[in-house]
Amino acid sequence: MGTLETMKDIFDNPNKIIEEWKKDGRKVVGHRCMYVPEEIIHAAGMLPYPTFGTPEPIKKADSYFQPCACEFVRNLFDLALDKKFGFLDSMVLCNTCDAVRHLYNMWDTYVDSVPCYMVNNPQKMYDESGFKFYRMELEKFKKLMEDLSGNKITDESLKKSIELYDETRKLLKELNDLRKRDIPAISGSEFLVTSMASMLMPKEKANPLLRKLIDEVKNREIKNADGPRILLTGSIIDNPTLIELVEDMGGVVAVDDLCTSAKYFWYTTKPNNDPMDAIVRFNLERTLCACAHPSEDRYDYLQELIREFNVDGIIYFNIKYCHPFVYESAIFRKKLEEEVPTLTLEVDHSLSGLGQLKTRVQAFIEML
Amino acid sequence: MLTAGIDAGSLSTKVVILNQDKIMAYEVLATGIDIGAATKRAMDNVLEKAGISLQDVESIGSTGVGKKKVPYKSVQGTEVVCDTKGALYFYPKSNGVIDIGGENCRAIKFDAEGNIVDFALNDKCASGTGIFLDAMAKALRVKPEEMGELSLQSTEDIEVTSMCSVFAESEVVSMIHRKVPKNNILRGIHKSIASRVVGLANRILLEGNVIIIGGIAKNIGLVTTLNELMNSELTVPEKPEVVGALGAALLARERKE
Amino acid sequence: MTTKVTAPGKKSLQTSLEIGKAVKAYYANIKEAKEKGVPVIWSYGLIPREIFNALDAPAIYLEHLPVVIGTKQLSGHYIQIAEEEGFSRDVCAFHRCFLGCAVAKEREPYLEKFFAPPDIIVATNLPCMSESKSFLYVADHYGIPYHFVDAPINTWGSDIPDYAVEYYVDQLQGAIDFLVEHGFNYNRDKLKESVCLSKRLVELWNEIDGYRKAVPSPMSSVDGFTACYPLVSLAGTQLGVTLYENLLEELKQKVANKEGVLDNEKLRLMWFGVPPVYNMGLLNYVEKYDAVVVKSMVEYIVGGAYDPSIMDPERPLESLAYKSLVDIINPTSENMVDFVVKTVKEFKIDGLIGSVKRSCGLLPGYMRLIKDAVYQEVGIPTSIFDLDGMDIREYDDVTSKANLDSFVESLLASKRK
Amino acid sequence: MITAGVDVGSLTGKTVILKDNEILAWNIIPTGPDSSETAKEVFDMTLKQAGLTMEDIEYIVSTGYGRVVVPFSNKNITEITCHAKGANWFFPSVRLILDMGGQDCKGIRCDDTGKVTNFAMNDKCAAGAGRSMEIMSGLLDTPLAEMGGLSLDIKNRLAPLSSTCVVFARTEVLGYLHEGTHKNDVLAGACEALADRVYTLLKRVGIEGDFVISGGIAKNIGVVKRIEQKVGLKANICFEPQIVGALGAAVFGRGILEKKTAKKK
Repeated sequence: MGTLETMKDIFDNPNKIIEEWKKDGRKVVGHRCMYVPEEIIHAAGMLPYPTFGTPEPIKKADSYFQPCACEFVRNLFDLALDKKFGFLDSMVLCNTCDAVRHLYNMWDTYVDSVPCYMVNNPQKMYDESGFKFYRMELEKFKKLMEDLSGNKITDESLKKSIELYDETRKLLKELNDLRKRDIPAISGSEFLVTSMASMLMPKEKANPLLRKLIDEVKNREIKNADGPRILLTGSIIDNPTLIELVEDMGGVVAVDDLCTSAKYFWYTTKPNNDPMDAIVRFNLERTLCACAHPSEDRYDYLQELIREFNVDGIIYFNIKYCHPFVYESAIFRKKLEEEVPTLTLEVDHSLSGLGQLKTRVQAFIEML
Repeated sequence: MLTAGIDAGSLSTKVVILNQDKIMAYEVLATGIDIGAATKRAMDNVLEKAGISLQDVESIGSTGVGKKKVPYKSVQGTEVVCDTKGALYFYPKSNGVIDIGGENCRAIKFDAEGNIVDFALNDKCASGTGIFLDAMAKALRVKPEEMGELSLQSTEDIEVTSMCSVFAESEVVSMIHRKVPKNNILRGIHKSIASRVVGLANRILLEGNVIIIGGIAKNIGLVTTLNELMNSELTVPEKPEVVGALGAALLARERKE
Repeated sequence: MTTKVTAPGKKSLQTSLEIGKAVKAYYANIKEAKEKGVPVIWSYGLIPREIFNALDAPAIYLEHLPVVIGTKQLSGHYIQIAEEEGFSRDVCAFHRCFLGCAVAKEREPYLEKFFAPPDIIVATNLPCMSESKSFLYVADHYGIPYHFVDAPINTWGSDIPDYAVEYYVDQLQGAIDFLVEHGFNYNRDKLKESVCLSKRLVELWNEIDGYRKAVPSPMSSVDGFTACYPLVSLAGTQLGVTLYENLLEELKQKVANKEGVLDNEKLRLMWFGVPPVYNMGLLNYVEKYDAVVVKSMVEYIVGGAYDPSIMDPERPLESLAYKSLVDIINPTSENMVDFVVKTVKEFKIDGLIGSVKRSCGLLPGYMRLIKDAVYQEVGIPTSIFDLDGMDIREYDDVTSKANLDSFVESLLASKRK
Repeated sequence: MITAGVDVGSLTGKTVILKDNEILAWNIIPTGPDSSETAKEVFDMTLKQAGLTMEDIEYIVSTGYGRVVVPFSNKNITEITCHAKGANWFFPSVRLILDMGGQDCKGIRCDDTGKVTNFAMNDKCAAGAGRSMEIMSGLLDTPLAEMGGLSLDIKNRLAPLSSTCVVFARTEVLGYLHEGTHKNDVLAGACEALADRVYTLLKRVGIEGDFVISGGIAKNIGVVKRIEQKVGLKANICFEPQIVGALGAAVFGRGILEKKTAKKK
């Protein structure tokens, strides 16, 4: 079975990873959003598990959240209520958007099977006082992970974890760079599945698989790559269906600035003999999250992606009621449209109403 | 002691004549544009059916969105209070009632003595259950009454996920274009409405013995789907659409005594 | 867009008129300052007003200007302008209204009296993350400087760690330095005096609340919605204190001779969520059932829901920082739920009305938590329903009144038993 | 050179047959439950009308909601691109097009060749724009064709309807009717709400240059007048606005054929 198929298999049933990891009593810690440092969880000998959603309609969560909260967060809460995250020994959130902040309140009150903790992070980047504040929060978080796992986190084990995770980021970026060419080596949907599988897997297993995959696809060329090159951005997409939709309509998804792809591996940790300080600067010396400031940073970063992957059109997939990206797409629209046509679309996380979406995407691609 | 109960709904008007504790006669007809005229027609028909005249009726109760436009002097009560009285009349030991009407649906929870403890109305996005069903019947070229049975003969479970009935309509239209079998689409429609109703019931933690009333309660497909999704025991009274009007009659009698 | 059926709220207090005059005067001063060339600041969130007082900086607050627009039923028009700029209906109606008014080519004469274009924007992510973003668009539109104050959310409950207070103090100091760079001069004594006056203001506000707990309630929430204005714009000023002293006197009088909003008050209701600013008459609507909306949580959310003893004029910035962190509106603190339960008990509330503004990312998230807490601890029900308090285009009079009728009748029915 | 365009919308099926840049024949029929059946039916009708058989047609382009289900088409193109090309065929100076189908309403900008340069479609809440007129027609039992005229004859005061949500507008209409508001005033409110929704969309795309309205809504004088007033531009409407999409598809067919023959030379 080729590596791409292995990745797809892991993406489709992550429970295999969990069973294998928990076989000898090791713990799993769920986390949501980028300011929860996986390296600290890993250094304590536990598996950091990124909680992704499932494209199912909402069942119980609408009676707790009003239906005007972002559907991705409601879907996570639905899964938590159904005990689908029962295997987690702890769930860790952080301070990003209003919906995640409320998820902390709701989880704390209504989900008793898995305890919930929140890492408080500043939303202002490049700010010395912010580094100090975040450092204190991470020290507390480190202690909590030590108590949960019963293992001590030493500078050594933390440095090793940082190296391991940076290796995964480098490999993912290398794989992603293979899409810069006129005919990309890997399609958008294949890449998303690979990126998410690598995020789910223990990194010890992911890195060799990624090296093998890079060799396999190095001089591969995907079919029908003559369409316009598209940059996908917007709310979190944790299912390849939307990307496949763009590709079916003739678009080449050259790069995606999503929480489940480029945002995860675009930067690596700068060398620093104090590992905790390295983690603080890794998270706070860049603006990737749409909730954070200064947002001009995100604009320059998008320009960089447009140039490097010579993008012809940008599509914003905004989940309904996802405030950060609904604002960003409105604010950036005028500036972006001077160089690259931009299409902003409203999507449901449960992927309903694809008929409407197909017409809009196909018209956009016909226009480019 | 003869009392009458009028439920002037936005889509259908229902009138009931109550003799002591027995329903003598009832009438259900479309409201149309003029509520006053529809109520008068319904009252005349029901009086004729019961073989009595207006003077014999000692007190009249009215409820529904058009209760202020009823052309008779009547005791006015909200749908929530009248649905409760009507449901408890049939089933004194029930824990709550769900009213699925033409325009919107309501879930009401009451305690052991029958006091209203909590209630929830559907939010704006999920309104128009009845109109949505009629529109789908037209689009699928199926008689509204048969929709229920047909939805039970579905071969596959498909999802109509959107809450908003306009968007659910466009989802169904695209399914029709994709030649999805009619029964499966109907199954999807009924599951979509049922999950909205269950969402409402969950909002007030409604469980136990629940009475399903309202015009749409006669749809066997919907009630079966509700049974699947809700872990409580559902009962449908034999004339579900007049329970609200019955409640209004009981209210009028109570105020008279 | 002709207006829908709406009615202004019936105010019964003399001080409400005085506060109305103070509002007009406040905006007139800002327009005067603008003519004199003093830069006007647009700001929001719980950035402490005392800082702007210490810098003599004229400031317009997002949480108040849209209310002025809304009460004149103009919010639909300006929100549509924001939507034409590309802002979808999912984001906060307050921000869209504020933004539409900012980028509109011309405004109604009535509104011009309140409107002064911004020269500097000072935004924050307290209480909601998104409003720091809508201000970016306004700053870009006017080409003016934009400063962001990062307020940490309260994940610690009541014992706030020192490093969090220090961080927020740094942020507030950053805002002061930023404004000093832009031509304002900072006077630390004024800050101390302002903090002192704020402490007095909230002490008076708590005393006023004390009298509002009397049965029958001397003051309805329609007056309350006007009465909480000084907490918004006049915090830390002598005028604010004087207005509240008058309000306190008036209430003492009313309670002394048992003068209630209603003679035979049967039900005491509380409103959670934004009431319809364009139709405050809806709050008086329930009075036909002898029910009074005695308090609405919005009166606390805009400020003043903290123990005034934490305000220490000698350490002004630290007190202001601490106050913002323990504030009930800080998103992840369970203070909000506990505070609502305490208020319901003290005001002897019979029923809680929860209005959901679908475009709000913050308040609807509390609804279920409050509903369960209030029912378990006080045994009273909460009725939650759709009502956009700002966007008049979404207002449906029939359904809103049907909701209120059903809720009040069910309360009266169980009260009779 | 003979080409054809088949536009299968959610409400109506349309066909246009083009011979050397002249319209040879066209037809409109209501869409039945099976859209590929509808496509076949309307296509055969038009063939018979033009006295042609399937083989005479050298290239067929399908468009509209059911474009992928048309079995006999050589290529499918979205209605947005086809409406731009079709509008350009009727009015070469057009730069701004409004097309209101059953499910969506679209604001399209194009250049002088009819190529789309920018477009915006209604967001989810204002969906079913065209469909809302059908719902209003049912509620007020007024035929679609008469609604526009009646909406301009206001009796006392326009009854404002929500421009944000079709379901909500439906509840409001029932409320107004039961309060005895005159039918024309409610119709005026419905047309005003639709014009509001369209105006917001056109503003997002940018209002400049000659303006064309295509699709069924162009026949509703009440909506057209109100849009013209808000947009401040005269709306050019061709003799049959519902076939603009199908015509555009046929014109695309011609273009593809010309390119093919040019390549062969």
